[in-house]
Amino acid sequence: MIDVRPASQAMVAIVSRNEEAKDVVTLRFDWDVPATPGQFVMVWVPGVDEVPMSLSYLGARKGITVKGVGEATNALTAMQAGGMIGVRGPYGRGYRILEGKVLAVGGGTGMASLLPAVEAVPSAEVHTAIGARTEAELLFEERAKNASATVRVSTDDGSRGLHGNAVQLAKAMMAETRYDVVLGCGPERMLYHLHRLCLEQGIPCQMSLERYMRCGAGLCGSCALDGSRVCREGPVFTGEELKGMREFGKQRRDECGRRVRL
Amino acid sequence: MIDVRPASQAMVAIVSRNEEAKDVVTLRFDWDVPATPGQFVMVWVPGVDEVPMSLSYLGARKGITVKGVGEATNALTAMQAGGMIGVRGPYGRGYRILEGKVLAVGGGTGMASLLPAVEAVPSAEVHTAIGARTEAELLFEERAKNASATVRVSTDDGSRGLHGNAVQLAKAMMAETRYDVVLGCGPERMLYHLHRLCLEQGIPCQMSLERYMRCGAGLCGSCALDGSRVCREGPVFTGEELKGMREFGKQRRDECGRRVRL
Amino acid sequence: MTSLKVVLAGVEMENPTMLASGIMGETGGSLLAMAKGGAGALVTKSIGSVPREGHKNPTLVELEFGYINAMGLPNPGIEAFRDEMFEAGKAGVPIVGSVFGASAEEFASLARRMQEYGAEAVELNLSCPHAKGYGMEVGTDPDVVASIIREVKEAVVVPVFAKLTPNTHRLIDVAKAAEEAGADAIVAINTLRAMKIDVDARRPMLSNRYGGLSGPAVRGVGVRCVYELFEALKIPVIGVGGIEDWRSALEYMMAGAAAVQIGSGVGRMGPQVFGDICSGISAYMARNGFQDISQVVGVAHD
Amino acid sequence: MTSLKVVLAGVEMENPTMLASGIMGETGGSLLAMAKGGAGALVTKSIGSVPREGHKNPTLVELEFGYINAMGLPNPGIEAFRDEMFEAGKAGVPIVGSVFGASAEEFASLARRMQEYGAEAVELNLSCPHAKGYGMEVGTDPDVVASIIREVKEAVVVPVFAKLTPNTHRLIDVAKAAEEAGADAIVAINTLRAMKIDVDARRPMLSNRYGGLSGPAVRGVGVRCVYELFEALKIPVIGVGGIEDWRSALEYMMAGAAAVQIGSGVGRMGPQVFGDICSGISAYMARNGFQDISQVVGVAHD
Ligand SMILES: Cc1cc2nc3c(=O)[nH]c(=O)nc-3n(C[C@H](O)[C@H](O)[C@H](O)COP(=O)(O)OP(=O)(O)OC[C@H]3O[C@@H](n4cnc5c(N)ncnc54)[C@H](O)[C@@H]3O)c2cc1C
Ligand SMILES: Cc1cc2nc3c(=O)[nH]c(=O)nc-3n(C[C@H](O)[C@H](O)[C@H](O)COP(=O)(O)OP(=O)(O)OC[C@H]3O[C@@H](n4cnc5c(N)ncnc54)[C@H](O)[C@@H]3O)c2cc1C
Ligand SMILES: Cc1cc2nc3c(=O)[nH]c(=O)nc-3n(C[C@H](O)[C@H](O)[C@H](O)COP(=O)(O)O)c2cc1C
Ligand SMILES: Cc1cc2nc3c(=O)[nH]c(=O)nc-3n(C[C@H](O)[C@H](O)[C@H](O)COP(=O)(O)O)c2cc1C
Ligand code: FES
Ligand code: FES
Repeated sequence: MIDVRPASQAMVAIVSRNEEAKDVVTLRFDWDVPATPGQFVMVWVPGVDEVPMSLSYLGARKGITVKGVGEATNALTAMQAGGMIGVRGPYGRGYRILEGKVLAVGGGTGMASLLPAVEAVPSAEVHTAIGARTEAELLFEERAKNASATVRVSTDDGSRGLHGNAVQLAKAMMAETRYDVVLGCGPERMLYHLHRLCLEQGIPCQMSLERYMRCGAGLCGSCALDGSRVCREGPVFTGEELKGMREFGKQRRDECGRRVRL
Repeated sequence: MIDVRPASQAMVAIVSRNEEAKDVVTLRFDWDVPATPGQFVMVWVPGVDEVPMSLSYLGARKGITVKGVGEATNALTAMQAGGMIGVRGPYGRGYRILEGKVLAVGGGTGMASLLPAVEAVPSAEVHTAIGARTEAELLFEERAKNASATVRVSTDDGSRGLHGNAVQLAKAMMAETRYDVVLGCGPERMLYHLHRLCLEQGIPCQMSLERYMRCGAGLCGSCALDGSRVCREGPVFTGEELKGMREFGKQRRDECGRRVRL
Repeated sequence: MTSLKVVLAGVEMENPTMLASGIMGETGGSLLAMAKGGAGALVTKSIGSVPREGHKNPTLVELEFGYINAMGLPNPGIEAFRDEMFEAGKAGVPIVGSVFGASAEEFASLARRMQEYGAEAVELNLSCPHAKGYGMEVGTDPDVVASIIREVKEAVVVPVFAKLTPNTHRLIDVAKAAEEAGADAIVAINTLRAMKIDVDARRPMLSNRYGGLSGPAVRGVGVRCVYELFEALKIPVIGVGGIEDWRSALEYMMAGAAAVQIGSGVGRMGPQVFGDICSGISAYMARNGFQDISQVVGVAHD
Repeated sequence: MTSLKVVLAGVEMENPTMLASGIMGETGGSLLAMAKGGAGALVTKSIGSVPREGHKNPTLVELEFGYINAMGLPNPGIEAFRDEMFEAGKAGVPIVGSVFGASAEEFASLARRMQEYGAEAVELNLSCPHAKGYGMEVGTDPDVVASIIREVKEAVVVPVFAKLTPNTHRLIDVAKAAEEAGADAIVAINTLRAMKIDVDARRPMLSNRYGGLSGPAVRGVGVRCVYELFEALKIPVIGVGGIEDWRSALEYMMAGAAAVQIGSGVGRMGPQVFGDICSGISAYMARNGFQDISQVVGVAHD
């Protein structure tokens, strides 16, 4: 039996472009293939590069939410409606089935991966914590409010909400409510601390990670995290899985496969 | 859209062997792929040859009924339970959906292809005419009786039933009963005359034909009958289709593709 | 309105889809049926000097993504083929006579007969991977190929297409030699040499053991060959290998194919595959503002 | 009881399934994971003298029946690879160090390092179809291949495997030259040179344009190569190309492969593909009265 069905691949036209925050743009496109919260696609900008992007919208009209940080992402954020991109996927294992009270913790564009999961849970059951550097960089606050019982915010500079980071915010919320599961997506240092917090408090968690991806399809090994393929066994890992990983929070690989400290 | 799904291919073990008549043997084997009455398979005797054979039994335990006439068919009729053969298919277009009163006319091993069609029709609705050279060569009389309201027999030498051929028998039966459709399988000269009889009487008919087959899969063209592939558009053709064919009843092709008079 | 008309080395075709050699090309009747399916031109089965039975069955293995065949070039011989050509001629679409031989002289005399029979072009099968002494051994040597082409060019006035094998690292050398010797177009690719073993029978399934892989499995190899040939040659390239829908046809044309041939696709999709491809291409052209099919040829090169 | 144990040119393996080079073979952790999946031996990613980023993305096209890739031999370089080998060594299964180079000397010095790192054999990648200056150009010339093998054989005591390209009609000549030069086994096949064009983007999808076709699409070609090699050589042949279940593994072994490698199958079926293949082979052997896996090697030859 084939493990996963071969991915779909298509050129799609951007049907809408929305500026979510400074340098962050959501692009929507019609691509009717099944996908689950937490899965990602490889996005091809012909002539430029192909990069992994979480799906920030599922359903027939899908979406990605891109932060411009380099050549490919800047090309994407500059894209207008009518422009064409290539997508292949969806790839990876997303968030596992969720039951009970959920705390979703997102930092930066990590919110892109997290929101479809938040929206898949009855809103009365989910609380959302959004971290950003400043108020101007806050992502998807409105969308989170529509899908969660509570949304709280932290900023590094204190310009909105809690003055601090998303893990401190999560800790505060966990002191008030007993959650059955914590979901996290954002910078790996944040996830590393969030993971430790959850272990300490004995709360199951799931974290979505990033590694350098070439094939996206579980073949090349460039996304290796210990013995796992982030593109296939991940990008979402459970707290249990992460417990055994020596590289988590500490080390990634560069394009040549060399170890790089995080 | 792919026109037909790729055929199945397997080595299967003979689970039973039954001598039906002189030099005619039915081999059964378990091969659970869908097939319709009138379809055929390519049967491989490793080291010997691969030849087309109608399916004489459908369902999960399929069967072929082989008359030994040469190297491959003699190897098949000599085969015992436990022996292995290769099968690929099923191929071709079988009998079209049948409604109303049916007359099934079989000559020789033509009965092999015909019986699954007879069995697919309510027995009250179907009459069967079986032609053979002599009584000893009569095929499937019992099985036909179980599935038809009436079974009648002709032999060339008069040793059983009508003294004459299957077409004469069919003509006699058509004089007694008004049929909605006539099915035929057997030597092409017989089918040619049966076809003419049906045209004269204005009764729709369907005939199963044979041509030299290599690929069986609609590719090579060795089974060409006018512009049709007997292995794909046939082996069962409607009377209407046959009306336009100049080669029907007159000419076939040899292994080199040369025209040969029938 | 979009136009699918193609003039291929002087041969005028209503559309760029051609029947590939060896598929439904042995009889006049079957060639007519392919014309009815919408083919813009028809290549005959490869014909030799004398009748030939080909290999014993099994001659075909079906895969989910293609076929492996070892027909062994069965054909009625050039003499008997006259009648088939006569009948096929009624289709009103150009017929390309495919021939195979063991020497330059044999190729030339067969080509001359095909021209007599009304072929609007001849295709030289320099590439069959499973008939001993014919084909691949020939098709990997640039000098041998050049001498065959020269001999054929002297024998006929109709355009000469050279059909090459992909089973070599010297494809470009061979194609260039063919071009220099006067070939009017290159046809690529023939099948890839392959084998299928049945693990229950514990032996190769084809009676000839070796066969040729065709269908979607080889598409990537064919597109690559056409792309390379387009960059290396001035004469037109005809693409073949795994084409079965408008997308795969356009893939070849964008790689540089001036026309495409369809073989396995006839088995997998049926004879209407030609017409279906043409409607798909027309729709694509209309959507994307192309007026003439020649505009798409080679656009994947920068 | 059936035994799957294999001694391959002196390398002792618990079973005949090996991880193919370039798949999950760049880090110690991923090599360990493949051992956990049941592989009898592990071939590393092909490693060069210096760190290399490989080609820019896109580097992979997924097809229904395989992949076309142009990774461009990304690797951390032989120096940094020491740590990965050290970690992979904990698996307790033999590690085969794959290397690529631009000269016989480079191959030899890389092989020596791999031996130092504990590789139980080295595999020379003489066949990558999409990295300029490395691989295929080399792998089609018997003399060049022979000189590389000789140089490497002088540098190391562990067995030397030569991995060859199928993109040539000279495979057998090249393999014989390798055998004569002292190669201990031949690995066949590497990928087939191929291309995928996206008709909407109107350009090749891979950044390198050309790539290598792998997976079920190439199985028939690989089986054919192994079958031919088995007849031509005395040294063992290792089969690779489109293996992803016990049937396809046995197909290669019956064609003559003493062991098999699995690449694309890891992507399509997951890392447990090795164990699954082994259970399937054991069951087949039990059903068919084979005691020892060596009994099936080459049985498809008569
Ligand atoms: C599973 C996954 C989901 C992601 N989801 C999102 C998302 O929803 N929104 C978003 O804005 N970003 C997301 N990213 C990150 C995004 O892929 C990188 O920002 C992007 O690749 C940068 O490319 P660039 O050419 O713009 O920048 P570059 O200048 O090329 O690179 C900047 C940095 O991005 C990373 N990067 C570059 N190429 C890759 C690659 N092929 N794979 C992984 N990382 C790479 C490297 O750390 C690099 O240092 C995700 C990454 C992964 C692995
Ligand atoms: C669609 C179809 C269904 C058939 N069903 C049956 C059946 O149910 N029972 C049965 O006994 N026979 C059936 N036949 C006929 C059977 O295929 C031939 O009798 C058999 O191929 C003879 O092979 P041989 O090696 O025994 O004889 P040979 O000595 O090789 O040939 C004897 C004659 O059989 C015919 N023949 C040989 N090879 C082929 C071939 N590949 N394709 C078609 N005809 C061939 C030729 O006319 C030849 O002259 C069917 C044929 C077709 C086309
Ligand atoms: C059954 C079969 C018979 C073939 N016979 C011939 C032939 O006689 N001459 C020839 O040049 N090519 C022959 N070919 C090769 C095809 O013309 C074509 O080059 C190849 O199959 C790849 O195209 P496809 O994938 O569309 O089939 C044959 C192919 C098949 C499948
Ligand atoms: C993503 C990928 C990367 C590869 N990298 C290498 C490599 O570095 N060295 C090598 O010798 N072969 C490499 N190969 C070729 C494989 O080892 C193997 O020969 C080929 O893919 C056929 O086997 P498969 O069908 O099992 O994948 C690579 C193949 C793929 C798909
Ligand atoms: S990117 Fe994950 S294995 Fe290639
Ligand atoms: S037998 Fe080949 S087309 Fe019918």
